[in-house]
Amino acid sequence: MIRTEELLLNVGPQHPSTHGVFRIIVKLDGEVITEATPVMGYLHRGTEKLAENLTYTQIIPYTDRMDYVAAMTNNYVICNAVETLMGLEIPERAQYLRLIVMELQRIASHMLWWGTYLLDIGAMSPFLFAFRDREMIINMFNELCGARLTYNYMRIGGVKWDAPDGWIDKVRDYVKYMKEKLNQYHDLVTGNEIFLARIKGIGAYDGKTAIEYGLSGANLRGSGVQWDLRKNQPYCIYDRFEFDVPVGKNGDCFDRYNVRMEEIRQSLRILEQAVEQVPEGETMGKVPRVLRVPEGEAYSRIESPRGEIGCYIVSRGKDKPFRLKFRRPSFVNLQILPKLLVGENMTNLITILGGIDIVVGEVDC
Amino acid sequence: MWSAGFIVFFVLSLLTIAGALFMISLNRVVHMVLALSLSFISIAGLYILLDAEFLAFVQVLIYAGAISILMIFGIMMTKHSEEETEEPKKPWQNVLTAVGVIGFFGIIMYAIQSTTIVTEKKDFTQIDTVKEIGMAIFQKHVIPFELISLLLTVALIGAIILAKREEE
Amino acid sequence: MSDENKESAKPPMTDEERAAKIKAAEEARAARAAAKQAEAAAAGGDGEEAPPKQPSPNQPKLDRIVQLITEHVNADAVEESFINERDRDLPYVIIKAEHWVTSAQLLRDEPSLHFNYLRNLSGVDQETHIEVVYHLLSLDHVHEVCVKVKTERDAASVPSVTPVWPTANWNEREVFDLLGVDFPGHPDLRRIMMPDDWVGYPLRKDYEPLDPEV
Amino acid sequence: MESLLQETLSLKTFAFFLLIGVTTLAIVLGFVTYAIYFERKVIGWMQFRIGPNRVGPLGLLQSVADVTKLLMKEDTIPNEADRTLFKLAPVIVYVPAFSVLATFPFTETLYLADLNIGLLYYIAISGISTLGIVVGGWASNNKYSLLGGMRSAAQMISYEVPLVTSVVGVILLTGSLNLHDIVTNQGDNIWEWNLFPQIIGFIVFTIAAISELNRTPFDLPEAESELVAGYHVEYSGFRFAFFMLAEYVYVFAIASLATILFLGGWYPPLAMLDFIPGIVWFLLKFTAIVFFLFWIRATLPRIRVDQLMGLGWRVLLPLALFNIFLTAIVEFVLR
Repeated sequence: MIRTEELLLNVGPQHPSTHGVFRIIVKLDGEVITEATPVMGYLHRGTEKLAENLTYTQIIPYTDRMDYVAAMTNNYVICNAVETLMGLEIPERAQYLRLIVMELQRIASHMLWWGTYLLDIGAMSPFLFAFRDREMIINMFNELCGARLTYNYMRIGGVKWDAPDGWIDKVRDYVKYMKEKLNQYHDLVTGNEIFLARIKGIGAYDGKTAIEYGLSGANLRGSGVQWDLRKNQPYCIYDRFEFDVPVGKNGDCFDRYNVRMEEIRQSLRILEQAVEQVPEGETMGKVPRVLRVPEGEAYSRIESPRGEIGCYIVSRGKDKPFRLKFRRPSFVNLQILPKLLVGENMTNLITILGGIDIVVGEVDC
Repeated sequence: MWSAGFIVFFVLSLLTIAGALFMISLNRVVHMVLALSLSFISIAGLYILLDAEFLAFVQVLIYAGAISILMIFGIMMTKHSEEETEEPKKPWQNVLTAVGVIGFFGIIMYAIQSTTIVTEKKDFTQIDTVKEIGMAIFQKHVIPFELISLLLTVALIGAIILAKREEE
Repeated sequence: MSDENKESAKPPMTDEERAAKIKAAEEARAARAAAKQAEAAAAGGDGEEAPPKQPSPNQPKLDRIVQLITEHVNADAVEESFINERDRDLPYVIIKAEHWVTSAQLLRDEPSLHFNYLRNLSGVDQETHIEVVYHLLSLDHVHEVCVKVKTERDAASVPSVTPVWPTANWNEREVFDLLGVDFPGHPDLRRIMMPDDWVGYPLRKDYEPLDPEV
Repeated sequence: MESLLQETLSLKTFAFFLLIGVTTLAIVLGFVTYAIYFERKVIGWMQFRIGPNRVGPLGLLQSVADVTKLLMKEDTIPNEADRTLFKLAPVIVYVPAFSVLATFPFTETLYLADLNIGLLYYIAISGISTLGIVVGGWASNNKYSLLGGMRSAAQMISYEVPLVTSVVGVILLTGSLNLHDIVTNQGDNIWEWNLFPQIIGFIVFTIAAISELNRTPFDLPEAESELVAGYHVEYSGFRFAFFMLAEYVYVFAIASLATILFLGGWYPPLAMLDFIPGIVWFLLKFTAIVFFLFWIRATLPRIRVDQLMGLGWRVLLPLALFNIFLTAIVEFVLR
């Protein structure tokens, strides 16, 4: 009997579509995957260990480098954890600024995902369109805090810089601009036959599996589970705004795609409301010079663009955390990958991996 | 004497024979297939010299193109050891091979000798070979042609069924 | 390769290191003792004083969880339970390692609890012992609980909950990798972040870095 | 030209053949240089970028600089590669690419060889390039390039069939395989071209041709996001340049072929525009097709390999067969 040869293919760590130094060892029969083993740790920097020797304020820049395409939300999660533990009051203006930058960050992150996802699928132009729109957000952040990618903008007790004059208006203009662009992108991509054929029904799982695997963000909502921390366990000031939580039905890549695209629209909606309400005032709360966090522990969790990012702090009353653990959504979401890949085509590997939306800096932490 | 045609014929025959020889003597299967396709292409060249262009390019299309690629495809998809180990030679094998080769040579020689070759030169350039072939296949030999197509269809279906069973 | 390097790099530095190590160990011991006292005080204070002062809104929930576990699993499965007021009144339950898997199944399957979502799993080296901390969430009831399982530092071992919540898989591997906690029952317990031939568990408090300069 | 081929080979005729060959090569190289330049420019504009603009005025020398760089690069051959085949593969790919140009009639009088089975010649010779791609992919001893090579083989075998069957309609209308005859059988007006009577054939031909060219959305053999770069992962320097060159020569060839088969070759779209020389019309149509290829590349995502096979066998082939059937009936009734 003639048998076809099994091929052991090493996808990554240097591969254009693993979005960083991430590696999957796949066993191929022809072009069909029979087994997939993810290997990670190439970007492991030991942030959690480093944090034990850093003061709380010093940790914030390290969080920027975890999920480097959504650094603002990372900033927030560590600040929020410390603030919870200390019971700090945050000034209103700071709350609004935090919310605005987090929502802008969500749009930027989803735009980046959209562009690279289409690049993975083989369409070149959307990538550049997405980067143009993301660039505008980055420029706004640059004006706000002088950095384009690793912002280090939030501080425990507030935000470091107040918005410069006219910045809020820029956000308002951007919301208007982006709303129109979003429709254009739907026209360009969402209805494309090849695109639909590539992602419909690919990498599908049901809501129960998603919960079992602890998925979060669009990966969870795409399979029909209505769960968004901004709605279900509100933090910051999200309970003051009106927005919907988009959910999918089949849990395939197309639903995840739709959820993310719709989330951009909802973020725009939140921003639209927020820019009208921003109060004047302080941007920093009353915080002691040397931050000594009282003994105890706290787990803070927020909805990052990729899902639930959490920060678990164990404090022993020093100015440095005794133990700091980050719950990284990319890391947890990625776990379902080997299960989804078996029996899939080699090409679908890229589609599914891209659909999960990982950032390797966050997977490895 | 030294017309372009003569030189080309000389080169092509050399290539045809060389391809065939390499096909036998090379070690790796992929090399063999390439040598074989060299032979195929050279034969196509010889057809052109004989003014049978249609035949020549069908030869290239089917043998050099499709068949060779199918062979390579099959080789790559299936498992085979990288270095083909030489089997222990059996003493009588050489004798048998020699008998076979000599026998084959004799038959071919006899066939060539006994064929009356038309020596008068026909000018094929004036004849539309494509048309001639078309006429021959679809009018003169239409029934054998249809039978062959039926046979091929059966073979095709058989192959698919075999592949399907393999999968299960 | 890195193994050999480590071996060869260690000996020359022993003298200085030993002194530093002893000093560090002494300090750590002192700190540990202090911490223990503080912990005891805190636990005692919370357990006894807090409820009469101002019963937390989550207290009934905690009581119910503890009651269910003691009834269905084992009378002494729950080591300790309290409300963490600093963290939005999160109920904390400390469960003994040998009863942990059955308790986990109960927590997940009991309809009134239905903690179907393991949102976070982390390990903490408390210097006297190691804790594995599970933050559980019920997506239907929107309530949370934090479960801790303690284990001693040498031969740390906590039964795996991967069969209960598949999401624990990589998280447990991470804890194994960085803190050296064994998870019996885990389908594929390998290092996940560090190289396979790495020696030591980086997140332990007494871990000595390969090169202290870095 | 015709008479020259019949003559005995003297030094003079040999030199003449050589000159023609070199001239054609130079023209083709010029085309490739500026096709790459325009591809980058056009796609750049479509993506709100500027495109190459540094080397030379308006970046016109960008491709020249790129080629110079490729030629000066170190020639790397992987240690475990099959060295002979690794070196041979670019040649196997390039030589057929260049030879297919021989039979194209660019105008009434401008052509290299008037072969009476010109169309078959193109199809047959172009198939050999695939052999080079597969061999190159195999010889690199790299799993990605092997996958790319195998995909390429499967794709070529599957799409050669609809490509050939799609032009049978044209052959039926003309009654000849000669490319010159195919053009002269069309007329001076746009409705006399094969485009409208053979619209199904044209659509199938275009899709199959893009696939044969391995261009987006059928660029699976070199899909950069999954197979990194497919069959030429391990190639660098001038060997890589050969693959690149062959790719663009085929663009040239397919665009010419489509112009000849369906768009009336050198004929103007309206008879009254006759005063403009044929070569201009040919170039215009040719450019339009090349532009179309660039446009497609900037717009569409890549198709998946099983969908590619499905499209080829289940959609294009039946359509092409239907086209033959339809053409035959119409021809029969009209006669």
